[in-house]
Amino acid sequence: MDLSTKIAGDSLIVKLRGELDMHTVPQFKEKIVEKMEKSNLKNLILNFKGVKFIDSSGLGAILGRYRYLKKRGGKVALVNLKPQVKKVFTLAGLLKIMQEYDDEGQALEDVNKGGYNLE
Amino acid sequence: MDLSTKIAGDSLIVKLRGELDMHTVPQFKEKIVEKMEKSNLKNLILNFKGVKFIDSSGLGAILGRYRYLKKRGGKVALVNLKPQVKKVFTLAGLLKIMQEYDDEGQALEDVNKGGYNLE
Amino acid sequence: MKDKPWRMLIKEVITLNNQAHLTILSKSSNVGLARITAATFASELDFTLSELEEIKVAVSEAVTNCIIHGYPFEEGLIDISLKIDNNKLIIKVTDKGVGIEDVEAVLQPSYSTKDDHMGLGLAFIDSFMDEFKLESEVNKGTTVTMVKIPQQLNHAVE
Amino acid sequence: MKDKPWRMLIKEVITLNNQAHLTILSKSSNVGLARITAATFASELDFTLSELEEIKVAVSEAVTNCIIHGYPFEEGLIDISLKIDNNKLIIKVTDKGVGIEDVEAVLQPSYSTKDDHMGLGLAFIDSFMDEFKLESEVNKGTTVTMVKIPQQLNHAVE
Ligand SMILES: Nc1ncnc2c1ncn2[C@@H]1O[C@H](COP(=O)(O)OP(=O)(O)O)[C@@H](O)[C@H]1O
Ligand SMILES: Nc1ncnc2c1ncn2[C@@H]1O[C@H](COP(=O)(O)OP(=O)(O)O)[C@@H](O)[C@H]1O
Repeated sequence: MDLSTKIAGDSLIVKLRGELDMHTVPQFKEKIVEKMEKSNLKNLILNFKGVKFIDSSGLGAILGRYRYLKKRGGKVALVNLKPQVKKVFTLAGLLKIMQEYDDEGQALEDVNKGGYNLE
Repeated sequence: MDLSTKIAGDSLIVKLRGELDMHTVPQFKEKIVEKMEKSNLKNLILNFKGVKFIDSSGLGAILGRYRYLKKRGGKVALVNLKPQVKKVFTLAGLLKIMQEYDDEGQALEDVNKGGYNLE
Repeated sequence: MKDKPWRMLIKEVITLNNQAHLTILSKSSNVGLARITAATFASELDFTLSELEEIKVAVSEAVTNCIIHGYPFEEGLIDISLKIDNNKLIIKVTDKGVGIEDVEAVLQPSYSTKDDHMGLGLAFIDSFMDEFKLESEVNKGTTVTMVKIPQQLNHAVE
Repeated sequence: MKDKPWRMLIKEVITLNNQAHLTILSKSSNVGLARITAATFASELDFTLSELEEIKVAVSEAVTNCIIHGYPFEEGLIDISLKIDNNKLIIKVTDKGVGIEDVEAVLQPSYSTKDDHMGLGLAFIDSFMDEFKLESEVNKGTTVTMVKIPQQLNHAVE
Protein backbone atom coordinates (compact mmCIF):
# COMPACT_ATOMS: atom_id res chain seq x y z
CA MET A 1 0.00 0.00 0.00
CA ASP A 2 1.38 3.38 -1.08
CA LEU A 3 -0.06 6.56 0.40
CA SER A 4 0.70 10.03 -0.89
CA THR A 5 -0.82 12.99 0.89
CA LYS A 6 -1.42 16.65 0.31
CA ILE A 7 -3.10 19.36 2.37
CA ALA A 8 -5.83 21.68 1.04
CA GLY A 9 -7.33 24.11 3.57
CA ASP A 10 -8.25 22.00 6.58
CA SER A 11 -8.53 18.79 4.57
CA LEU A 12 -6.03 15.99 4.07
CA ILE A 13 -6.21 14.49 0.59
CA VAL A 14 -4.80 10.96 0.42
CA LYS A 15 -4.09 9.07 -2.79
CA LEU A 16 -4.12 5.36 -2.02
CA ARG A 17 -2.44 2.71 -4.15
CA GLY A 18 -2.51 -1.05 -3.66
CA GLU A 19 -4.58 -3.25 -1.39
CA LEU A 20 -6.21 -2.24 1.88
CA ASP A 21 -6.42 -5.25 4.21
CA MET A 22 -5.30 -6.17 7.73
CA HIS A 23 -1.69 -6.11 6.58
CA THR A 24 -1.75 -2.55 5.27
CA VAL A 25 -4.29 -1.01 7.69
CA PRO A 26 -1.74 -0.16 10.43
CA GLN A 27 0.33 1.86 7.95
CA PHE A 28 -2.83 3.53 6.62
CA LYS A 29 -3.99 4.60 10.10
CA GLU A 30 -0.58 5.72 11.29
CA LYS A 31 0.20 7.94 8.35
CA ILE A 32 -3.23 9.58 8.29
CA VAL A 33 -3.40 10.19 12.04
CA GLU A 34 0.12 11.63 12.04
CA LYS A 35 -0.47 14.00 9.12
CA MET A 36 -3.87 15.18 10.37
CA GLU A 37 -2.77 15.81 13.95
CA LYS A 38 0.42 17.54 12.92
CA SER A 39 -1.47 20.13 10.87
CA ASN A 40 -4.65 20.05 12.92
CA LEU A 41 -6.83 19.03 9.96
CA LYS A 42 -10.57 18.40 10.06
CA ASN A 43 -11.57 16.55 6.91
CA LEU A 44 -10.24 13.48 5.15
CA ILE A 45 -10.56 12.96 1.40
CA LEU A 46 -9.60 9.45 0.32
CA ASN A 47 -8.83 8.90 -3.35
CA PHE A 48 -9.27 5.19 -4.15
CA LYS A 49 -8.27 5.40 -7.82
CA GLY A 50 -5.27 3.08 -7.29
CA VAL A 51 -7.02 0.68 -4.90
CA LYS A 52 -8.10 -2.59 -6.41
CA PHE A 53 -8.83 -4.49 -3.23
CA ILE A 54 -10.44 -3.75 0.12
CA ASP A 55 -11.99 -6.05 2.72
CA SER A 56 -13.74 -5.53 6.06
CA SER A 57 -10.43 -4.76 7.80
CA GLY A 58 -9.93 -1.86 5.40
CA LEU A 59 -13.50 -0.68 5.86
CA GLY A 60 -13.06 -0.89 9.63
CA ALA A 61 -10.09 1.47 9.49
CA ILE A 62 -12.03 3.98 7.39
CA LEU A 63 -15.07 3.77 9.66
CA GLY A 64 -12.76 4.36 12.62
CA ARG A 65 -11.43 7.57 11.05
CA TYR A 66 -14.99 8.61 10.14
CA ARG A 67 -16.26 8.24 13.72
CA TYR A 68 -13.26 10.03 15.18
CA LEU A 69 -13.50 12.99 12.81
CA LYS A 70 -17.29 13.23 13.02
CA LYS A 71 -17.12 13.80 16.78
CA ARG A 72 -14.87 16.76 16.00
CA GLY A 73 -17.12 18.14 13.27
CA GLY A 74 -15.01 16.76 10.41
CA LYS A 75 -15.91 14.66 7.36
CA VAL A 76 -14.65 11.75 5.32
CA ALA A 77 -15.16 11.83 1.54
CA LEU A 78 -14.54 8.94 -0.85
CA VAL A 79 -13.28 9.53 -4.38
CA ASN A 80 -13.04 7.16 -7.37
CA LEU A 81 -14.27 3.84 -6.02
CA LYS A 82 -13.73 1.03 -8.52
CA PRO A 83 -16.79 -1.25 -8.94
CA GLN A 84 -15.39 -4.10 -6.82
CA VAL A 85 -14.37 -1.67 -4.07
CA LYS A 86 -17.71 0.12 -4.19
CA LYS A 87 -19.54 -3.20 -3.86
CA VAL A 88 -17.86 -3.83 -0.51
CA PHE A 89 -18.60 -0.30 0.74
CA THR A 90 -22.23 -0.64 -0.31
CA LEU A 91 -22.70 -4.05 1.28
CA ALA A 92 -21.34 -2.68 4.57
CA GLY A 93 -23.77 0.24 4.39
CA LEU A 94 -20.94 2.79 4.49
CA LEU A 95 -22.20 4.75 1.49
CA LYS A 96 -25.19 5.69 3.63
CA ILE A 97 -22.94 7.68 5.94
CA MET A 98 -20.05 8.71 3.70
CA GLN A 99 -20.37 10.54 0.40
CA GLU A 100 -18.76 9.31 -2.82
CA TYR A 101 -17.34 11.66 -5.49
CA ASP A 102 -15.96 11.29 -8.98
CA ASP A 103 -13.10 13.71 -8.43
CA GLU A 104 -11.09 15.28 -5.64
CA GLY A 105 -12.04 18.85 -6.57
CA GLN A 106 -15.73 18.24 -6.08
CA ALA A 107 -15.14 16.40 -2.83
CA LEU A 108 -13.00 19.26 -1.53
CA GLU A 109 -15.56 21.89 -2.50
CA ASP A 110 -18.29 19.93 -0.76
CA VAL A 111 -16.49 19.31 2.53
CA ASN A 112 -15.30 22.94 2.56
CA LYS A 113 -18.73 24.46 2.29
CA GLY A 114 -19.73 22.17 5.15
CA GLY A 115 -21.38 20.19 2.39
CA TYR A 116 -22.94 16.77 2.49
CA ASN A 117 -25.06 15.55 5.29
CA LEU A 118 -26.30 12.05 4.79
CA GLU A 119 -27.72 11.41 8.21
CA MET B 1 -3.65 -17.69 -23.92
CA ASP B 2 -5.61 -15.86 -26.62
CA LEU B 3 -4.50 -16.09 -30.25
CA SER B 4 -5.91 -13.93 -33.01
CA THR B 5 -4.65 -14.48 -36.53
CA LYS B 6 -4.68 -12.76 -39.87
CA ILE B 7 -3.21 -13.60 -43.24
CA ALA B 8 -1.03 -11.23 -45.29
CA GLY B 9 0.37 -12.66 -48.54
CA ASP B 10 1.94 -15.99 -47.64
CA SER B 11 2.46 -15.02 -44.00
CA LEU B 12 0.37 -15.77 -40.94
CA ILE B 13 0.38 -12.93 -38.41
CA VAL B 14 -0.50 -14.05 -34.89
CA LYS B 15 -1.28 -11.70 -32.03
CA LEU B 16 -0.60 -13.53 -28.77
CA ARG B 17 -2.09 -12.58 -25.42
CA GLY B 18 -1.40 -14.16 -22.03
CA GLU B 19 1.20 -16.66 -20.91
CA LEU B 20 3.00 -19.18 -23.08
CA ASP B 21 3.92 -22.26 -21.02
CA MET B 22 3.37 -26.04 -21.15
CA HIS B 23 -0.33 -25.47 -20.45
CA THR B 24 -0.95 -23.15 -23.39
CA VAL B 25 1.58 -24.57 -25.88
CA PRO B 26 -0.75 -27.28 -27.29
CA GLN B 27 -3.35 -24.65 -28.18
CA PHE B 28 -0.64 -22.41 -29.67
CA LYS B 29 0.73 -25.19 -31.90
CA GLU B 30 -2.65 -26.49 -32.98
CA LYS B 31 -4.07 -23.17 -34.04
CA ILE B 32 -0.96 -22.10 -35.94
CA VAL B 33 -0.46 -25.41 -37.73
CA GLU B 34 -4.13 -25.51 -38.70
CA LYS B 35 -4.22 -21.96 -40.07
CA MET B 36 -0.93 -22.28 -41.95
CA GLU B 37 -1.71 -25.63 -43.54
CA LYS B 38 -5.20 -24.61 -44.52
CA SER B 39 -3.97 -21.61 -46.52
CA ASN B 40 -0.59 -23.08 -47.43
CA LEU B 41 1.38 -20.27 -45.77
CA LYS B 42 5.16 -19.99 -45.63
CA ASN B 43 6.04 -17.43 -42.96
CA LEU B 44 5.00 -16.91 -39.37
CA ILE B 45 4.96 -13.49 -37.70
CA LEU B 46 4.42 -13.68 -33.96
CA ASN B 47 3.35 -10.49 -32.18
CA PHE B 48 4.24 -10.80 -28.48
CA LYS B 49 2.82 -7.45 -27.41
CA GLY B 50 0.29 -9.09 -25.08
CA VAL B 51 2.63 -11.80 -23.76
CA LYS B 52 4.01 -11.18 -20.30
CA PHE B 53 5.35 -14.64 -19.60
CA ILE B 54 7.19 -17.32 -21.55
CA ASP B 55 9.35 -20.23 -20.38
CA SER B 56 11.35 -22.96 -22.12
CA SER B 57 8.18 -24.87 -23.06
CA GLY B 58 6.99 -21.81 -24.97
CA LEU B 59 10.38 -21.35 -26.61
CA GLY B 60 10.39 -25.03 -27.56
CA ALA B 61 7.12 -24.63 -29.42
CA ILE B 62 8.41 -21.61 -31.33
CA LEU B 63 11.68 -23.34 -32.17
CA GLY B 64 9.65 -26.30 -33.42
CA ARG B 65 7.70 -24.07 -35.81
CA TYR B 66 10.93 -22.35 -36.87
CA ARG B 67 12.63 -25.64 -37.78
CA TYR B 68 9.60 -26.93 -39.63
CA LEU B 69 9.13 -23.77 -41.69
CA LYS B 70 12.84 -23.32 -42.40
CA LYS B 71 12.99 -26.71 -44.12
CA ARG B 72 10.26 -25.43 -46.42
CA GLY B 73 11.96 -22.08 -47.10
CA GLY B 74 9.78 -20.14 -44.65
CA LYS B 75 10.63 -17.78 -41.80
CA VAL B 76 9.60 -16.92 -38.25
CA ALA B 77 9.67 -13.25 -37.19
CA LEU B 78 9.23 -11.97 -33.63
CA VAL B 79 7.51 -8.65 -32.93
CA ASN B 80 7.30 -6.59 -29.72
CA LEU B 81 9.16 -8.68 -27.17
CA LYS B 82 8.76 -7.25 -23.65
CA PRO B 83 12.06 -7.07 -21.70
CA GLN B 84 11.35 -10.15 -19.54
CA VAL B 85 10.29 -12.16 -22.61
CA LYS B 86 13.28 -10.99 -24.60
CA LYS B 87 15.62 -12.02 -21.78
CA VAL B 88 14.43 -15.63 -22.08
CA PHE B 89 14.77 -15.63 -25.90
CA THR B 90 18.27 -14.20 -25.62
CA LEU B 91 19.42 -16.64 -22.97
CA ALA B 92 18.24 -19.53 -25.16
CA GLY B 93 20.16 -18.13 -28.12
CA LEU B 94 17.01 -17.89 -30.23
CA LEU B 95 17.63 -14.28 -31.26
CA LYS B 96 20.67 -15.55 -33.14
CA ILE B 97 18.41 -17.46 -35.51
CA MET B 98 15.16 -15.47 -35.48
CA GLN B 99 14.85 -11.77 -36.16
CA GLU B 100 13.10 -9.36 -33.82
CA TYR B 101 11.06 -6.35 -35.02
CA ASP B 102 9.37 -3.39 -33.39
CA ASP B 103 6.25 -3.61 -35.54
CA GLU B 104 4.36 -6.08 -37.69
CA GLY B 105 4.66 -3.99 -40.85
CA GLN B 106 8.42 -4.06 -40.83
CA ALA B 107 8.48 -7.77 -40.08
CA LEU B 108 6.11 -8.45 -42.95
CA GLU B 109 8.13 -6.37 -45.41
CA ASP B 110 11.28 -8.16 -44.41
CA VAL B 111 9.96 -11.72 -44.68
CA ASN B 112 8.27 -10.84 -47.97
CA LYS B 113 11.40 -9.62 -49.68
CA GLY B 114 13.05 -12.83 -48.52
CA GLY B 115 14.70 -10.56 -45.97
CA TYR B 116 16.71 -11.48 -42.97
CA ASN B 117 19.27 -14.17 -42.94
CA LEU B 118 20.93 -14.57 -39.60
CA GLU B 119 22.82 -17.77 -40.27
CA MET C 1 -32.68 -27.69 -24.28
CA LYS C 2 -32.69 -24.40 -26.13
CA ASP C 3 -30.30 -23.53 -28.93
CA LYS C 4 -26.95 -22.58 -27.52
CA PRO C 5 -23.60 -21.55 -28.92
CA TRP C 6 -21.30 -24.59 -29.17
CA ARG C 7 -18.97 -23.29 -26.46
CA MET C 8 -21.77 -23.53 -23.91
CA LEU C 9 -22.67 -27.01 -25.02
CA ILE C 10 -19.06 -28.06 -24.56
CA LYS C 11 -19.06 -26.60 -21.06
CA GLU C 12 -21.93 -28.83 -20.16
CA VAL C 13 -19.92 -31.86 -21.15
CA ILE C 14 -16.39 -31.09 -19.94
CA THR C 15 -16.33 -31.17 -16.17
CA LEU C 16 -13.22 -29.86 -14.50
CA ASN C 17 -11.63 -31.37 -11.43
CA ASN C 18 -8.54 -30.14 -9.66
CA GLN C 19 -7.19 -29.51 -6.21
CA ALA C 20 -4.43 -27.69 -4.39
CA HIS C 21 -3.37 -26.99 -0.85
CA LEU C 22 -1.72 -23.92 0.62
CA THR C 23 -0.35 -23.76 4.15
CA ILE C 24 0.75 -20.42 5.55
CA LEU C 25 1.89 -18.92 8.83
CA SER C 26 -0.67 -16.68 10.53
CA LYS C 27 1.16 -13.49 9.55
CA SER C 28 -0.72 -10.51 8.18
CA SER C 29 1.60 -10.40 5.18
CA ASN C 30 0.23 -13.80 4.09
CA VAL C 31 -3.39 -12.69 3.72
CA GLY C 32 -2.63 -11.36 0.24
CA LEU C 33 -0.82 -14.57 -0.69
CA ALA C 34 -3.86 -16.63 0.31
CA ARG C 35 -6.36 -14.62 -1.69
CA ILE C 36 -4.18 -14.38 -4.81
CA THR C 37 -3.49 -18.13 -4.76
CA ALA C 38 -7.20 -18.84 -4.30
CA ALA C 39 -8.25 -16.48 -7.09
CA THR C 40 -5.60 -17.86 -9.45
CA PHE C 41 -6.77 -21.40 -8.72
CA ALA C 42 -10.40 -20.35 -9.19
CA SER C 43 -9.66 -18.72 -12.54
CA GLU C 44 -9.51 -22.15 -14.13
CA LEU C 45 -13.30 -22.08 -13.91
CA ASP C 46 -15.38 -19.62 -15.90
CA PHE C 47 -15.70 -17.00 -13.19
CA THR C 48 -16.12 -13.38 -14.24
CA LEU C 49 -13.58 -10.84 -12.96
CA SER C 50 -16.20 -9.57 -10.56
CA GLU C 51 -16.77 -13.06 -9.16
CA LEU C 52 -13.01 -13.54 -8.75
CA GLU C 53 -12.93 -10.32 -6.72
CA GLU C 54 -15.70 -11.68 -4.51
CA ILE C 55 -13.70 -14.86 -3.93
CA LYS C 56 -10.70 -12.72 -2.95
CA VAL C 57 -12.74 -10.83 -0.36
CA ALA C 58 -14.18 -14.05 1.10
CA VAL C 59 -10.75 -15.69 1.42
CA SER C 60 -9.28 -12.51 2.85
CA GLU C 61 -11.98 -12.42 5.55
CA ALA C 62 -11.59 -16.09 6.46
CA VAL C 63 -7.79 -15.90 6.70
CA THR C 64 -7.90 -12.60 8.61
CA ASN C 65 -10.22 -14.24 11.14
CA CYS C 66 -7.76 -17.12 11.67
CA ILE C 67 -4.96 -14.62 12.31
CA ILE C 68 -6.88 -12.22 14.57
CA HIS C 69 -9.34 -14.51 16.35
CA GLY C 70 -7.95 -18.03 15.86
CA TYR C 71 -4.38 -17.29 16.90
CA PRO C 72 -4.63 -14.19 19.12
CA PHE C 73 -1.59 -15.09 21.23
CA GLU C 74 0.95 -16.78 19.01
CA GLU C 75 1.65 -17.64 15.40
CA GLY C 76 0.03 -20.77 14.04
CA LEU C 77 -0.59 -22.53 10.74
CA ILE C 78 -3.50 -21.83 8.43
CA ASP C 79 -4.50 -24.40 5.88
CA ILE C 80 -6.29 -23.40 2.69
CA SER C 81 -7.67 -26.29 0.70
CA LEU C 82 -8.78 -25.50 -2.85
CA LYS C 83 -10.89 -27.84 -4.89
CA ILE C 84 -12.67 -27.81 -8.20
CA ASP C 85 -15.26 -30.53 -8.17
CA ASN C 86 -17.56 -30.78 -11.13
CA ASN C 87 -17.12 -27.11 -12.07
CA LYS C 88 -17.77 -26.06 -8.48
CA LEU C 89 -15.16 -24.20 -6.43
CA ILE C 90 -14.80 -25.42 -2.85
CA ILE C 91 -12.48 -23.55 -0.46
CA LYS C 92 -11.80 -24.61 3.11
CA VAL C 93 -9.86 -22.35 5.47
CA THR C 94 -8.76 -24.06 8.68
CA ASP C 95 -6.89 -22.99 11.80
CA LYS C 96 -5.94 -25.03 14.86
CA GLY C 97 -6.50 -22.05 17.12
CA VAL C 98 -8.74 -21.15 20.06
CA GLY C 99 -12.03 -22.06 18.38
CA ILE C 100 -15.46 -20.51 18.87
CA GLU C 101 -17.66 -21.11 21.90
CA ASP C 102 -21.00 -20.10 20.41
CA VAL C 103 -21.04 -20.56 16.64
CA GLU C 104 -24.68 -19.41 16.35
CA ALA C 105 -23.86 -16.11 18.06
CA VAL C 106 -20.90 -15.18 15.87
CA LEU C 107 -22.98 -15.78 12.77
CA GLN C 108 -25.17 -12.77 13.61
CA PRO C 109 -24.26 -9.82 11.37
CA SER C 110 -22.30 -7.11 13.19
CA TYR C 111 -21.41 -9.54 15.97
CA SER C 112 -17.80 -9.22 16.98
CA THR C 113 -15.89 -10.26 20.07
CA LYS C 114 -13.49 -7.39 19.41
CA ASP C 115 -14.63 -3.82 20.02
CA ASP C 116 -12.80 -2.26 17.13
CA HIS C 117 -13.97 -4.85 14.61
CA MET C 118 -17.01 -4.44 12.43
CA GLY C 119 -18.25 -8.02 12.64
CA LEU C 120 -18.72 -8.03 8.89
CA GLY C 121 -16.22 -10.72 7.88
CA LEU C 122 -18.56 -13.70 8.04
CA ALA C 123 -21.42 -11.65 6.56
CA PHE C 124 -19.19 -10.84 3.56
CA ILE C 125 -18.33 -14.49 3.10
CA ASP C 126 -22.01 -15.34 3.25
CA SER C 127 -22.91 -12.68 0.66
CA PHE C 128 -20.10 -13.37 -1.78
CA MET C 129 -20.15 -17.17 -1.84
CA ASP C 130 -22.99 -19.52 -2.82
CA GLU C 131 -22.61 -21.76 0.21
CA PHE C 132 -20.86 -21.14 3.51
CA LYS C 133 -20.37 -23.26 6.61
CA LEU C 134 -18.62 -22.48 9.90
CA GLU C 135 -17.42 -25.34 12.08
CA SER C 136 -15.50 -24.86 15.29
CA GLU C 137 -14.48 -26.54 18.49
CA VAL C 138 -13.03 -24.66 21.46
CA ASN C 139 -9.27 -25.15 21.73
CA LYS C 140 -9.29 -27.32 18.63
CA GLY C 141 -9.80 -24.76 15.90
CA THR C 142 -12.12 -23.47 13.23
CA THR C 143 -12.94 -24.36 9.62
CA VAL C 144 -14.79 -22.17 7.16
CA THR C 145 -16.06 -23.97 4.07
CA MET C 146 -17.15 -21.88 1.09
CA VAL C 147 -18.57 -22.93 -2.25
CA LYS C 148 -18.98 -20.85 -5.38
CA ILE C 149 -20.27 -21.75 -8.83
CA PRO C 150 -19.66 -19.54 -11.87
CA GLN C 151 -22.88 -17.70 -12.69
CA GLN C 152 -22.34 -18.13 -16.43
CA LEU C 153 -22.45 -21.86 -15.87
CA ASN C 154 -25.56 -21.61 -13.71
CA HIS C 155 -27.26 -19.89 -16.62
CA ALA C 156 -25.93 -22.32 -19.20
CA VAL C 157 -27.33 -25.38 -17.43
CA GLU C 158 -30.62 -23.78 -16.46
CA MET D 1 30.05 1.41 6.88
CA LYS D 2 29.57 4.15 4.34
CA ASP D 3 26.84 6.79 4.57
CA LYS D 4 23.54 5.34 3.45
CA PRO D 5 19.96 6.53 3.18
CA TRP D 6 18.02 5.50 6.30
CA ARG D 7 15.85 3.02 4.39
CA MET D 8 18.89 0.96 3.58
CA LEU D 9 20.10 1.05 7.16
CA ILE D 10 16.72 -0.20 8.30
CA LYS D 11 16.91 -3.06 5.83
CA GLU D 12 20.13 -4.17 7.42
CA VAL D 13 18.40 -4.44 10.75
CA ILE D 14 14.97 -5.85 9.97
CA THR D 15 15.31 -9.44 8.85
CA LEU D 16 12.25 -11.07 7.41
CA ASN D 17 11.28 -14.66 8.02
CA ASN D 18 8.24 -16.42 6.63
CA GLN D 19 7.21 -19.68 5.08
CA ALA D 20 4.43 -21.26 3.09
CA HIS D 21 3.67 -24.53 1.41
CA LEU D 22 1.74 -25.24 -1.77
CA THR D 23 0.75 -28.71 -2.91
CA ILE D 24 -0.68 -29.18 -6.38
CA LEU D 25 -1.66 -31.99 -8.71
CA SER D 26 0.70 -32.52 -11.65
CA LYS D 27 -1.69 -30.92 -14.13
CA SER D 28 -0.46 -28.43 -16.71
CA SER D 29 -3.07 -25.93 -15.59
CA ASN D 30 -1.35 -25.74 -12.20
CA VAL D 31 2.01 -24.50 -13.51
CA GLY D 32 0.67 -20.94 -13.57
CA LEU D 33 -0.73 -21.32 -10.05
CA ALA D 34 2.69 -22.41 -8.77
CA ARG D 35 4.62 -19.53 -10.30
CA ILE D 36 2.10 -16.86 -9.27
CA THR D 37 1.99 -18.14 -5.69
CA ALA D 38 5.80 -18.23 -5.57
CA ALA D 39 6.16 -14.73 -7.01
CA THR D 40 3.51 -13.33 -4.66
CA PHE D 41 5.27 -14.92 -1.71
CA ALA D 42 8.62 -13.59 -2.94
CA SER D 43 7.28 -10.06 -3.31
CA GLU D 44 7.48 -9.64 0.45
CA LEU D 45 11.22 -9.24 -0.11
CA ASP D 46 12.68 -6.30 -2.02
CA PHE D 47 12.89 -8.01 -5.40
CA THR D 48 12.63 -5.87 -8.52
CA LEU D 49 9.89 -6.71 -11.01
CA SER D 50 12.53 -8.16 -13.28
CA GLU D 51 13.78 -10.45 -10.50
CA LEU D 52 10.20 -11.57 -9.77
CA GLU D 53 9.86 -12.50 -13.46
CA GLU D 54 13.04 -14.58 -13.17
CA ILE D 55 11.62 -16.38 -10.16
CA LYS D 56 8.45 -17.11 -12.15
CA VAL D 57 10.46 -18.67 -14.98
CA ALA D 58 12.53 -20.79 -12.57
CA VAL D 59 9.44 -22.12 -10.75
CA SER D 60 7.68 -22.74 -14.04
CA GLU D 61 10.62 -24.83 -15.29
CA ALA D 62 10.88 -26.85 -12.08
CA VAL D 63 7.15 -27.60 -11.92
CA THR D 64 6.98 -28.37 -15.66
CA ASN D 65 9.78 -30.91 -15.17
CA CYS D 66 7.85 -32.64 -12.37
CA ILE D 67 4.80 -32.92 -14.62
CA ILE D 68 6.58 -34.04 -17.81
CA HIS D 69 9.52 -36.02 -16.48
CA GLY D 70 8.64 -36.84 -12.86
CA TYR D 71 5.14 -38.14 -13.52
CA PRO D 72 5.16 -39.26 -17.17
CA PHE D 73 2.55 -41.96 -16.66
CA GLU D 74 0.07 -40.77 -14.08
CA GLU D 75 -0.89 -37.75 -12.04
CA GLY D 76 1.01 -37.16 -8.83
CA LEU D 77 1.53 -34.50 -6.20
CA ILE D 78 4.02 -31.68 -6.45
CA ASP D 79 5.11 -29.90 -3.32
CA ILE D 80 6.37 -26.32 -3.43
CA SER D 81 7.95 -25.12 -0.22
CA LEU D 82 8.52 -21.38 0.05
CA LYS D 83 10.72 -19.83 2.68
CA ILE D 84 12.10 -16.44 3.53
CA ASP D 85 15.06 -16.89 5.79
CA ASN D 86 17.04 -13.83 6.73
CA ASN D 87 15.92 -11.91 3.63
CA LYS D 88 16.82 -14.85 1.41
CA LEU D 89 14.20 -16.63 -0.71
CA ILE D 90 14.41 -20.42 -0.68
CA ILE D 91 12.13 -22.46 -2.94
CA LYS D 92 12.01 -26.25 -3.01
CA VAL D 93 10.03 -28.07 -5.69
CA THR D 94 9.56 -31.78 -4.99
CA ASP D 95 7.91 -34.67 -6.79
CA LYS D 96 7.61 -38.32 -5.74
CA GLY D 97 7.97 -39.47 -9.32
CA VAL D 98 10.35 -41.61 -11.36
CA GLY D 99 13.53 -39.81 -10.33
CA ILE D 100 16.73 -39.28 -12.32
CA GLU D 101 19.31 -41.97 -12.94
CA ASP D 102 22.29 -39.75 -13.80
CA VAL D 103 21.97 -36.35 -12.16
CA GLU D 104 25.34 -35.17 -13.55
CA ALA D 105 24.23 -35.90 -17.11
CA VAL D 106 20.94 -34.02 -16.95
CA LEU D 107 22.72 -30.95 -15.63
CA GLN D 108 24.52 -30.51 -18.98
CA PRO D 109 22.94 -27.66 -20.92
CA SER D 110 20.81 -28.85 -23.84
CA TYR D 111 20.60 -32.32 -22.35
CA SER D 112 17.13 -33.73 -22.57
CA THR D 113 15.75 -37.24 -22.40
CA LYS D 114 12.88 -36.12 -24.61
CA ASP D 115 13.53 -35.45 -28.31
CA ASP D 116 11.18 -32.52 -28.64
CA HIS D 117 12.44 -30.77 -25.52
CA MET D 118 15.12 -28.12 -25.53
CA GLY D 119 16.91 -29.21 -22.38
CA LEU D 120 16.95 -25.61 -21.22
CA GLY D 121 14.79 -25.85 -18.09
CA LEU D 122 17.55 -26.55 -15.60
CA ALA D 123 19.89 -24.09 -17.36
CA PHE D 124 17.25 -21.36 -16.94
CA ILE D 125 16.89 -22.16 -13.24
CA ASP D 126 20.67 -22.01 -12.89
CA SER D 127 20.86 -18.63 -14.67
CA PHE D 128 17.94 -16.98 -12.94
CA MET D 129 18.55 -18.06 -9.35
CA ASP D 130 21.58 -17.42 -7.13
CA GLU D 131 21.88 -21.00 -5.96
CA PHE D 132 20.42 -24.18 -7.41
CA LYS D 133 20.61 -27.82 -6.34
CA LEU D 134 19.15 -30.94 -7.94
CA GLU D 135 18.64 -34.05 -5.81
CA SER D 136 17.03 -37.21 -7.08
CA GLU D 137 16.63 -40.89 -6.40
CA VAL D 138 15.28 -43.33 -8.96
CA ASN D 139 11.67 -44.33 -8.19
CA LYS D 140 11.67 -42.04 -5.15
CA GLY D 141 11.48 -38.62 -6.75
CA THR D 142 13.27 -35.36 -7.36
CA THR D 143 13.81 -32.12 -5.46
CA VAL D 144 15.03 -28.85 -6.94
CA THR D 145 16.20 -26.29 -4.38
CA MET D 146 16.62 -22.70 -5.52
CA VAL D 147 17.80 -19.66 -3.62
CA LYS D 148 17.56 -16.02 -4.62
CA ILE D 149 18.58 -12.84 -2.80
CA PRO D 150 17.31 -9.42 -3.85
CA GLN D 151 20.09 -7.58 -5.68
CA GLN D 152 19.20 -4.28 -4.01
CA LEU D 153 19.95 -5.93 -0.69
CA ASN D 154 23.22 -7.39 -1.95
CA HIS D 155 24.32 -3.90 -2.82
CA ALA D 156 23.09 -2.43 0.45
CA VAL D 157 25.12 -4.80 2.58
CA GLU D 158 28.23 -4.70 0.44
N1 LIG E 1 -11.13 -18.49 12.92
C1 LIG E 1 -11.76 -18.03 14.02
N2 LIG E 1 -11.36 -18.40 15.26
C2 LIG E 1 -11.98 -17.95 16.37
N3 LIG E 1 -13.03 -17.11 16.33
C3 LIG E 1 -13.49 -16.70 15.14
C4 LIG E 1 -12.89 -17.13 13.93
N4 LIG E 1 -13.57 -16.57 12.90
C5 LIG E 1 -14.55 -15.82 13.45
N5 LIG E 1 -14.51 -15.89 14.80
C6 LIG E 1 -15.43 -15.21 15.75
O1 LIG E 1 -16.54 -14.74 15.02
C7 LIG E 1 -16.73 -13.34 15.25
C8 LIG E 1 -17.34 -12.69 14.02
O2 LIG E 1 -16.42 -12.75 12.93
P1 LIG E 1 -16.55 -11.73 11.73
O3 LIG E 1 -17.95 -11.75 11.23
O4 LIG E 1 -15.50 -12.07 10.73
O5 LIG E 1 -16.29 -10.31 12.36
P2 LIG E 1 -14.96 -9.65 12.98
O6 LIG E 1 -13.78 -10.41 12.46
O7 LIG E 1 -15.01 -8.24 12.50
O8 LIG E 1 -15.10 -9.76 14.47
C9 LIG E 1 -15.35 -12.83 15.61
O9 LIG E 1 -15.42 -11.63 16.36
C10 LIG E 1 -14.81 -14.01 16.43
O10 LIG E 1 -15.29 -13.96 17.74
N1 LIG F 1 11.48 -33.73 -11.83
C1 LIG F 1 12.17 -34.52 -12.69
N2 LIG F 1 11.97 -35.86 -12.68
C2 LIG F 1 12.64 -36.67 -13.53
N3 LIG F 1 13.54 -36.23 -14.44
C3 LIG F 1 13.80 -34.91 -14.50
C4 LIG F 1 13.14 -34.00 -13.62
N4 LIG F 1 13.60 -32.76 -13.91
C5 LIG F 1 14.50 -32.89 -14.88
N5 LIG F 1 14.63 -34.19 -15.26
C6 LIG F 1 15.56 -34.74 -16.30
O1 LIG F 1 16.48 -33.71 -16.64
C7 LIG F 1 16.47 -33.48 -18.05
C8 LIG F 1 16.81 -32.04 -18.32
O2 LIG F 1 15.81 -31.18 -17.83
P1 LIG F 1 15.64 -29.71 -18.41
O3 LIG F 1 16.98 -29.04 -18.39
O4 LIG F 1 14.56 -29.05 -17.65
O5 LIG F 1 15.24 -29.93 -19.92
P2 LIG F 1 13.92 -30.51 -20.60
O6 LIG F 1 12.82 -30.44 -19.59
O7 LIG F 1 13.69 -29.64 -21.78
O8 LIG F 1 14.25 -31.93 -20.99
C9 LIG F 1 15.09 -33.90 -18.49
O9 LIG F 1 15.04 -34.23 -19.87
C10 LIG F 1 14.82 -35.10 -17.58
O10 LIG F 1 15.44 -36.24 -18.08
